[in-house]
Amino acid sequence: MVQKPIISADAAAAMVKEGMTLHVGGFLGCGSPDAVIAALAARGTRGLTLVCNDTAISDPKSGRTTGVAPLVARGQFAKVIVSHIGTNPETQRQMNAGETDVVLVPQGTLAERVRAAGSGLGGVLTQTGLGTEVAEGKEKVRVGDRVFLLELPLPGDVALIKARRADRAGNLQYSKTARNFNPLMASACALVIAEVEEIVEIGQIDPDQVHTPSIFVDYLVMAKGGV
Amino acid sequence: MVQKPIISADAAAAMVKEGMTLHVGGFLGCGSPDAVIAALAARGTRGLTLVCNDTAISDPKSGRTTGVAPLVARGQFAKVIVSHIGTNPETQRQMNAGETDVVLVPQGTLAERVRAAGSGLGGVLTQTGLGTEVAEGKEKVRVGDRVFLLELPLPGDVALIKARRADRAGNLQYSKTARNFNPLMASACALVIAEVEEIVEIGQIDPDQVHTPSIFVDYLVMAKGGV
Amino acid sequence: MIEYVENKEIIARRIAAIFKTGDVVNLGIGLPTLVANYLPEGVTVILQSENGMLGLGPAPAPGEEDKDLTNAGASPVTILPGGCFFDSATSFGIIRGGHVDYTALGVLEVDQEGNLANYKIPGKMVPGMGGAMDLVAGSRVVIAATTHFEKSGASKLKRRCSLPLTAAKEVDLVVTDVGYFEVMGGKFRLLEWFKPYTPEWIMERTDADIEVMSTCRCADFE
Amino acid sequence: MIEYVENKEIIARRIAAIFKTGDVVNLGIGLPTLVANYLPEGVTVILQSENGMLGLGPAPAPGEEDKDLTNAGASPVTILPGGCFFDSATSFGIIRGGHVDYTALGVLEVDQEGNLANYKIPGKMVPGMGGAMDLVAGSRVVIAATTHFEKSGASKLKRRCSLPLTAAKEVDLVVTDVGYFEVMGGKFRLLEWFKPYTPEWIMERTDADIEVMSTCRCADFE
Repeated sequence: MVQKPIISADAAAAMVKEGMTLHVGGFLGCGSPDAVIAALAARGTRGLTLVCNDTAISDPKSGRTTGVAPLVARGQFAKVIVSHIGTNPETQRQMNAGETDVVLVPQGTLAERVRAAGSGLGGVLTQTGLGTEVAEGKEKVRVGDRVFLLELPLPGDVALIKARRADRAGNLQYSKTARNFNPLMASACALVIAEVEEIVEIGQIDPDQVHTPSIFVDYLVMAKGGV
Repeated sequence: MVQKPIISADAAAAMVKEGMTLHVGGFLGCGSPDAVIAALAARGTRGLTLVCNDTAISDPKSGRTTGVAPLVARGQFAKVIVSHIGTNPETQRQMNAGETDVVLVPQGTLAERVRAAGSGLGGVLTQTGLGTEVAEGKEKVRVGDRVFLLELPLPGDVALIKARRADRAGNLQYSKTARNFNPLMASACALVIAEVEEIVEIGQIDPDQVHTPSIFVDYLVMAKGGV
Repeated sequence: MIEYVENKEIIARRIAAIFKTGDVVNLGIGLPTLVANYLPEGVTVILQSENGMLGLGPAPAPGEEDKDLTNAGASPVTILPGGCFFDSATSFGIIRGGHVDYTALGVLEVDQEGNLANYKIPGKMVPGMGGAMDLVAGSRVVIAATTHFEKSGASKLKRRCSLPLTAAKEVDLVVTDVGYFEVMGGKFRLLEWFKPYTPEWIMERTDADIEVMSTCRCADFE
Repeated sequence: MIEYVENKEIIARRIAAIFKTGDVVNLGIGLPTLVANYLPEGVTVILQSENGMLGLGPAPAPGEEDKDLTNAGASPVTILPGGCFFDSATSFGIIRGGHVDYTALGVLEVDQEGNLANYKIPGKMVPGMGGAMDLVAGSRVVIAATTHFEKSGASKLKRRCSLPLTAAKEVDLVVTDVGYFEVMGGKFRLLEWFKPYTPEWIMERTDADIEVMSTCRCADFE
C-alpha cells in the first residue's frame, strides 16, 4: 500500500490558494483541524469560500475561538456556505457589513450536497426547506403527488479534516462526535489534508473499522500534542 | 437501552406476508441471512417482490444454491429488482417464461435508491445508465450543461439482513465483504430482521465502530452455528 | 384574576410525559434540552443528537469532559451504553428518513397552520437554521416547546407566522406553560390546560383560533 | 500470411503496463482479473472491488477461504495490509465519484464512438449489468479489454454497437490481442500494434475507422 506524505501544518496551509473553495470538518469546533487552521490564519490567505457546518465559536468577551473562527476573524472568507453562524457574532457583523457573503444551508441538506459531490450524483431531492426562504430560486421536482427541492452538489478544491488516527496509507478513524462532516468533506475535494492525533503502521487498523478509506487522503499532518 | 427480541428463524419468516416487498442483504450469497431464507423457503410464502443485489447462485449441475436462490427455485418472487441474475439460470428461465418480472438496475443506482428510501430523499440524479435501456421511460433532469437520470427511492416492507455481531440493543457490525447492501436494506424497510452470528451484551461494541445503529433493527435471529 | 408566570419546567415535564419506551427523540438546544431531566421512571427513550450520536447521556462530571464528545450546542455530554456515533450524512439520513419519532424544539413563532419560525429575525438575528429545518421536515412528530408569551405579552402562538419559516405545516404538537395543543385543521386544539389557567383565559390572550376539545382536561403540575 | 491466435495474456500484460503507483483500479470479472498477475515490479496499484473493498489481494491458499471475503464474482479473495471494507453505497460513491482511476472490463462489442455493450444479448443471455454501468460511467479512464475477434472471426471493435449499451461514449482505451487503441474523435486511434500483426493487417480485418497515429509503434510481448 502506498504511504502518504506527512507534512507540516504550514506546508498544508500553503496548498490553500487565494480564491479556492475550502471544505473544513468540525461541528462548532469539535473535530476541527486546528493546527492547519492556525497555520492558514498565520498565512492570511484571502478570498476563500468556506464550506463547513458552521463558522464555529467566537466569544467576544473571553476572546475564545474554536474551529474556523480565527479565519473568520482575519476576514479570509469572501463567502461562507454553512448551516449556522449563531455562535460567531463576527460572521454576523461581516454579513451585515457586506464584507462576507453568507449562504445558509440546512444541515442535512449541506451533508447531502457534499456527499453528492463526493459520490458523483448530480443532485438530490429533499423536502427540507420547502415553503421557506431556502426554496427560493431552486428547482422543484414533482414525484408522484409529492414535491421536492432539487439540491445540487458542493465540490471543493481542498478539504481540511481532522481524524483521531491514521495509518501510514491514510486510512482514517474518527473519535465520537468529532466525526461529523469530516468523512464527507474528504470525499468531495480535489485535495484532502487530514490532521491526525496518531499515525500507526499499515495493517494496524482493522479493515472493517476504517471510517475514511486511504484513497481519499492525500497528506497527513500531526495535530499539536499528537503522537 | 432497549433490548431487541431474539426470535427463531421461522418466527422471522412468518412476518413476511404474501405480496410484501422484501429487501435482502448479500452479494451472490456472501452476507446473506441464510437461516431466515431457509425458513421462508420452507413456509413457501409467495407473490413477493425482491430487492437485492442479485438472485445469487444456483448451479444446476451441483444443485448448490446461495443467498435467495432457494426462494427463486420455489417461485416465491413475483418480481425481482436486482442488478444481476447471471449466476442463477432459474431466474432467467422464469423471466423468459413470463413467470417472474425481472427489473435490472445498475448496482450503484440500486444502492442509492435503497439509501434514498432510508434517508428520506425523494430521489437522486445520476449519469449511470444514460444512453442505455435503463434510461427508457425515466425523467431526465438538466443541471447546467449536464443531463442526469432521476432515480427514485426503493422502500420495502421487510428487510432480512445478516451481520457478524449484534449487541442486545441491536447495534450491528458486519464482517468484510459480507457487509455490502446489508446496512442499506436496514435503513429502508418498515420492519428489519437481523440474522447474526453472535450476540453480545450492551456496551461490548465500541460506539465508534457500530455499522448499523440499533434503532434500525427490530428483531434478532441467531444464524446456524452462531454463538 | 390569574397572573401569567413563565414556567419552563412545566413545559419540559409535559413533553417528557409524551414519550414511551423505545422512542427515538431529538431535543433541541435550550428549553427542549430540559426535557431529559423529567423523563418518567421506567420510560427509556433513545436521544439522538444531530451532530452524530444516538444514546445521548447526561453532562459529564466536572473534569470528565471529552473534547471529542459534545452535543449539537457544543456542550460536553456523555454516551449511554448501547449508543453509537456516525457522520452527519447518516445522522440526517436518520432524521430525514423518519427514524426519529419525536423532535422537540424551541420557537420564535408557531401558527395554527403548523408553520414554525425559529431561525431568523431579519435585520436583527440570523443564527442560521442548523439542523432545525431537517428535524422539523423529517421527524415523525414535531413538538414546539415554548413559553406561551413573549416578554412583551404577545402570544407566540399566532394565526400566521410573520417571521421567515423554518418549515411549513410540519408542527404536530405545541406545549407551552399554559397548555398542551394539537395543531390540526387550521386550529390549535387544546388538549390540556395547566393550573391555574383556564381555557377561557388562554383563548382570550391568544391571537389564534383555539378549539377546546371535548376531552380537554386540566393538568396539575404543582 | 499472419494467422490470428487468441491471446488473453498479451491483453492482461499490456493493460498492467498502463498503471502507475497509487492508481486505484477496478478489474472486471473474467479477462481483466488476469491483469493483476502482470503488474510490473515496483508498481503498487490499489485494487477496488465493487462489492465493498479496497486492497484486493490474491486468492487465498486452499483451505484458507473466508466465507465473508469474496470478490464481485463470488470467488474467495484476500485483503492486503492497508485495505478496507465498506458498504455498497460507499463503494459506488467511490466509483461514481471519480475516485477510481481506471476500470478494465470485458466487452461483447465496443465501437468507435466509445460505446460499450457487455451486459445483454436480447433473447439469448441477460445476466444483468451488475456494477458495470456505474463503473463505465464513473471511472476516470475506461479500458475495454477484449480479444480482437469473436469465434466467428468478426471483430469485436465495431463502427456501431448493435447490442444494448452498457454505457454511451465512455470508453477511453481498448486493449486487444492485436493492438492498443485510444477512442477519440469517432475513431479507434492505434497507439501500438502487437507482433506479429501489422497496422495494415489490423485495419483490413476490423470493420471500423482506425487511424494509425504517427507515434504508433510495435510492441513485442514475445
